[in-house]
Amino acid sequence: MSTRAKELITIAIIAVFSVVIYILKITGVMTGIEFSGTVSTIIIIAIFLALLVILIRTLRGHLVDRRTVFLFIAFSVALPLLMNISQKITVSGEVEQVYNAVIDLQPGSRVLVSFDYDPASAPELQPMAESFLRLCFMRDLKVIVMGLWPQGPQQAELAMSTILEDDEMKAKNIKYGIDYVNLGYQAGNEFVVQRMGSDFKSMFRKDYSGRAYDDLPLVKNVKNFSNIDYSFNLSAGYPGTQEWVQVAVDRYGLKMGGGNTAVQAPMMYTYLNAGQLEGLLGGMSGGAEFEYLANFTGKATKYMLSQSFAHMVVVAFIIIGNAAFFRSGREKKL
Amino acid sequence: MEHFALWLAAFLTLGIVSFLYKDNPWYKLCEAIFVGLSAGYWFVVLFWDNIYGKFWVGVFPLEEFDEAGREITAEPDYWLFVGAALGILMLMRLVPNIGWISRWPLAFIVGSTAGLYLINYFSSNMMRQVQGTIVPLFGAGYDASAYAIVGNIVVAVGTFAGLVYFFFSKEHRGVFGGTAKVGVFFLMLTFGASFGYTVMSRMSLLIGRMDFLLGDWLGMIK
Amino acid sequence: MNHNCRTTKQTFLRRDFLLLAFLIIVIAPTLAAQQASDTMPADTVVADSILVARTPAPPISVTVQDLPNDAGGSIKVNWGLSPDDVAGGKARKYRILRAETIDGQRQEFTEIGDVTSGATEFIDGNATSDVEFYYKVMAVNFLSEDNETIWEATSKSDEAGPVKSSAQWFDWRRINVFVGVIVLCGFILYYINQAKAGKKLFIRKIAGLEAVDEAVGRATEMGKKIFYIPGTQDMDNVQTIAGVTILGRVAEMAAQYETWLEVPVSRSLVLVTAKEVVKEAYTKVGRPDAYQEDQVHYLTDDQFGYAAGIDGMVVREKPATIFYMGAFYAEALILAETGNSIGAIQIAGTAMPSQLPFFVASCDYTLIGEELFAASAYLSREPKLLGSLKGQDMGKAVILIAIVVGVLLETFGIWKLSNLFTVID
Amino acid sequence: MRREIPLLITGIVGIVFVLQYFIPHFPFNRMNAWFSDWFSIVAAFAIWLGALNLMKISFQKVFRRKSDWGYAVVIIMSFLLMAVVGFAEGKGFRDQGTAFDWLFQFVYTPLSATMFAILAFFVASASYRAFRARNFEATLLLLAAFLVMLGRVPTGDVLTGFMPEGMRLSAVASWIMNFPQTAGQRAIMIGIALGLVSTSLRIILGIERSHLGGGD
Repeated sequence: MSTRAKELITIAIIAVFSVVIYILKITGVMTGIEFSGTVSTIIIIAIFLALLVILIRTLRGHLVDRRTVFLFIAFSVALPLLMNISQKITVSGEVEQVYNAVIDLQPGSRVLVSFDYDPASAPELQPMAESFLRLCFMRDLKVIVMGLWPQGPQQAELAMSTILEDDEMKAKNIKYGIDYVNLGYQAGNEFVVQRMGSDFKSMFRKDYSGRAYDDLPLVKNVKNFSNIDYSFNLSAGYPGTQEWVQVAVDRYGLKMGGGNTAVQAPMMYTYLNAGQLEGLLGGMSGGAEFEYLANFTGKATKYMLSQSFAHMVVVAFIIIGNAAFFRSGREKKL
Repeated sequence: MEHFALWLAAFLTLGIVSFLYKDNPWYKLCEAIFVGLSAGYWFVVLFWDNIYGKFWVGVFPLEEFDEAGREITAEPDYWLFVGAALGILMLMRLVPNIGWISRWPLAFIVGSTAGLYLINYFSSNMMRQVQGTIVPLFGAGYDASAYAIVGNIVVAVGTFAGLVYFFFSKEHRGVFGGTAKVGVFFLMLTFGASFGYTVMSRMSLLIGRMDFLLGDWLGMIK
Repeated sequence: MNHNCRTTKQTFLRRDFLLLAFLIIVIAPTLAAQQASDTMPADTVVADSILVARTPAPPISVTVQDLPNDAGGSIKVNWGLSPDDVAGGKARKYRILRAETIDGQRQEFTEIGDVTSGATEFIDGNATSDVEFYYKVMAVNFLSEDNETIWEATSKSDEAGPVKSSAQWFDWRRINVFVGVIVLCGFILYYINQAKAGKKLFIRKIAGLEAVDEAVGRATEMGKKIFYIPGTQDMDNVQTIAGVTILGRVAEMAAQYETWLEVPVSRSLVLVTAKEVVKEAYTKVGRPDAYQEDQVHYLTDDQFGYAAGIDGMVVREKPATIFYMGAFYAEALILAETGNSIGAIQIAGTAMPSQLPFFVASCDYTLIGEELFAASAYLSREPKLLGSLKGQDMGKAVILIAIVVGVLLETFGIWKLSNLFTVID
Repeated sequence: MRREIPLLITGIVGIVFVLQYFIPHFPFNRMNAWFSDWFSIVAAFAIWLGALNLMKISFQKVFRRKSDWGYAVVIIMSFLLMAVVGFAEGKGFRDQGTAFDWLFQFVYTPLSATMFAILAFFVASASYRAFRARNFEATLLLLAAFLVMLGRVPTGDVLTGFMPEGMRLSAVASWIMNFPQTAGQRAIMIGIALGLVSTSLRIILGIERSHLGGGD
């Protein structure tokens, strides 16, 4: 069979599979798949064996194509989403620092949360946003939300609606304008932060829903950063934590913790070490650790299984790559 | 419409993913849509956010009232005309023979960027980082665990050696060269660690996408 | 680790509970006594007599001053804690009152803000410059439920003032930064002048830049294109400016070798600048005819739209050499891996620390941070530009000495050298 | 003159923007904010140049019937679609329920999120290829990546569960991130600052001027 025919058949199979599953979904026949413990174990062993076979083949001189790597990554991320296995979580110091900072605040303290990311980074940051907001409300803190990215405030609204589905949260009777305010997006990157240093209202004359700043009891008396007790920045790039630290922390002495994508996190450690940041949640594991501290099972905890799996597969391929390297090195010597 | 939207999103998602296999018409189609659509997206967004929202509304503020009926209309900011003037000079490029005028706004932007970055990086990246490096390695009143002491020594030595590596005007030979070599080791450790950390981040994004395909689209996730 | 914070929480609870019990024991009998002995409506009585017991002592010695080193409009109010400002004490917050002077007339005192107990400072950022103000600080005890204040008991301090705010012409807290900038720029200028005067300067080899010639040469041999990506940020980023200047040097080489150089960009201002730069490079080496308008072209401002477009171009046109010079975010690895998959020689340079590892992993050569900024000088071999590199090195030497001396001084507790590097804002 | 005036502008503006950091007095205190406003306005004007360039190149492809010219048609169509819809919707173009928002949610977002997500595959293939113990430096790179990658997921601690708490992989990963990694980042950041100051100074002084193009 020609390659072309194989490709077409693959596409056809995927298409048919999707249509069938989709029909099952909309007719309500299928409400989701969850592998039992046995099936999960079998899948894990199968992937492990397949990796072993690749390792042996590599040692015999058959190098794998990068597309094989791609395929393994796809499976190792997709399949665990359908499994139900719990993992042990160890909390790192920087995550605990954020948690403690929140716990140490007096009820009624004002917390500023800046949502500086868009839907593309939501898988990592949304779980953090949800668990952080949740913890704030559990501790009766007042939350002021804003965004330096246009889609940030929208993500905040999404997070709010998710956590408000929870009965415990409903019981808190969170009132807009009193317990929580969404100031919306303001263009201008770090300059927004800088102007907020002297006057919030000059940057946010109206909130996300169009209400005037002075009509919101929570922020009416919030002039600038000196009225904020702790702040948390969910950041996926520029503008983000770096700009907040350089302007709000360095110039205005704001107390700030960071929730960063794992890519950004390494750079933030320098700020953490220099004391410019008070606590840091890095990537999905940071989110999962925070959820654990806050005693709440959210998406980060759920996604962590796929995460662990994918890491193991990457590690396995690094080993395979090195096996290939040592083999070729030995051949040259002979 | 909802079904169509889901299928469209899935079609585009899989089209981009198909690039991993090889370049193909499906990817080419998605790529063309993406380039055109995103160019159009920013074209529109920059117009409404910056030219209208920032400039026009800044110069001619909209009348606004709060709930009590007090007028809260912002003061017009005429300084914004400078930005518009620079922008129009920039567009002079489209006019033959006076296109060179666009170099003035460019010179202005380059000059202010250079000035701003010079001072910002000097104060934040340099002063702050040097300050952070100068800490007692051990001593009274400080975290005196072996963890912290070894850590502080590592930070001081690593920063020192790393900086030595960046010396341009001295040949990397002898003790100096040895130190630079240690600097390279530190840089490699840094890159490795950052890379490892990033693997996590990137996997998370893929998990998010898989969650869309298997969850939102096909409804397979419980 | 986790264990600790649970305990803290428990202590908190216990303390709150004790406090509450204390309040009930103290207040309940008083209330009962009042109700028994009086005929007036109970709540009024409670308000009157208990108010005295609830009222905190006022804050002491209030001082006011114009906030120094600012643009005016701010006044700093300081006070000594109220004697009742102790854990569980009656002073639970402070309220700041202000009276302004209009045409020499003192106005009424109005509230301008609250701060929690324990604070001794308030910065009034709303004090119009050159207007006289008077301040009072009030200690406040209160009870609230669901954000509704149930009762409040207050006492005011003596007034302080008059005070005016004004703007200053120099921020003295930044004097160390000022000196630092002067010293560093001094070094750079000194060595630029030395180089101008003809003094020979040694500059070590930078592998990534040595390879530029070879990379351009290889594209020529193979008869294939060179791609140059000047980052994905706009002209308001110095890295982009550096990327565009390096483009000038690369374009000169490409023009000399008669190799097709293509520059897809993601920002319109970069488009304009890059066109000028490439055109000028072709003219400079005497080949203005070889320059074509379409060599530099725009794709989209969108980060990933741009990456998708470049990926397509790379796999279809298979350039022999790809340069990445400028500011990059996540698209770095997408671009570099695709380039790697077609076997192109890749030279990257960026000052984005988070993207460096990917370039190191996927490119043949990577200019790390400072090397990107040195590249233009290095490639041009102009003495003036090379002199600035030497100046930078002197700055580095000062930093190295400061680190060694500072760490020793602080370790032995002699002097906190790090204070010199404090950036106060 | 065509070259001197821009150089003069760059120089004066550059020096003023350095000084503004030290001067709290008006107008220097406002300059930073002004520049950001002005820049965003200029960029918004300038995007016309980019958009016209994209259209020009695409139309050329179509008219000259270059290979794959059909896709150039798609680029033109989708650009026009987004632009027309966006302008027709007026200033509330981003509100929920608009056609612009629909295109954003169901076309733009999946494309952009997927492009971002395929990084996961690339990161895997890059580590497969690049992390090989070729020499000491490469081994360090490999080792650090390996330890951090394992230390940041629960599995790492399961593997090293027999060790005392401070020696487990998660602690090792934290230690690497906190100390050697910080040192490396610091060296890079200080280096960047020095290089940046020097480059900016060269630009302000007009020694580095190739970004201004030729003298004609």
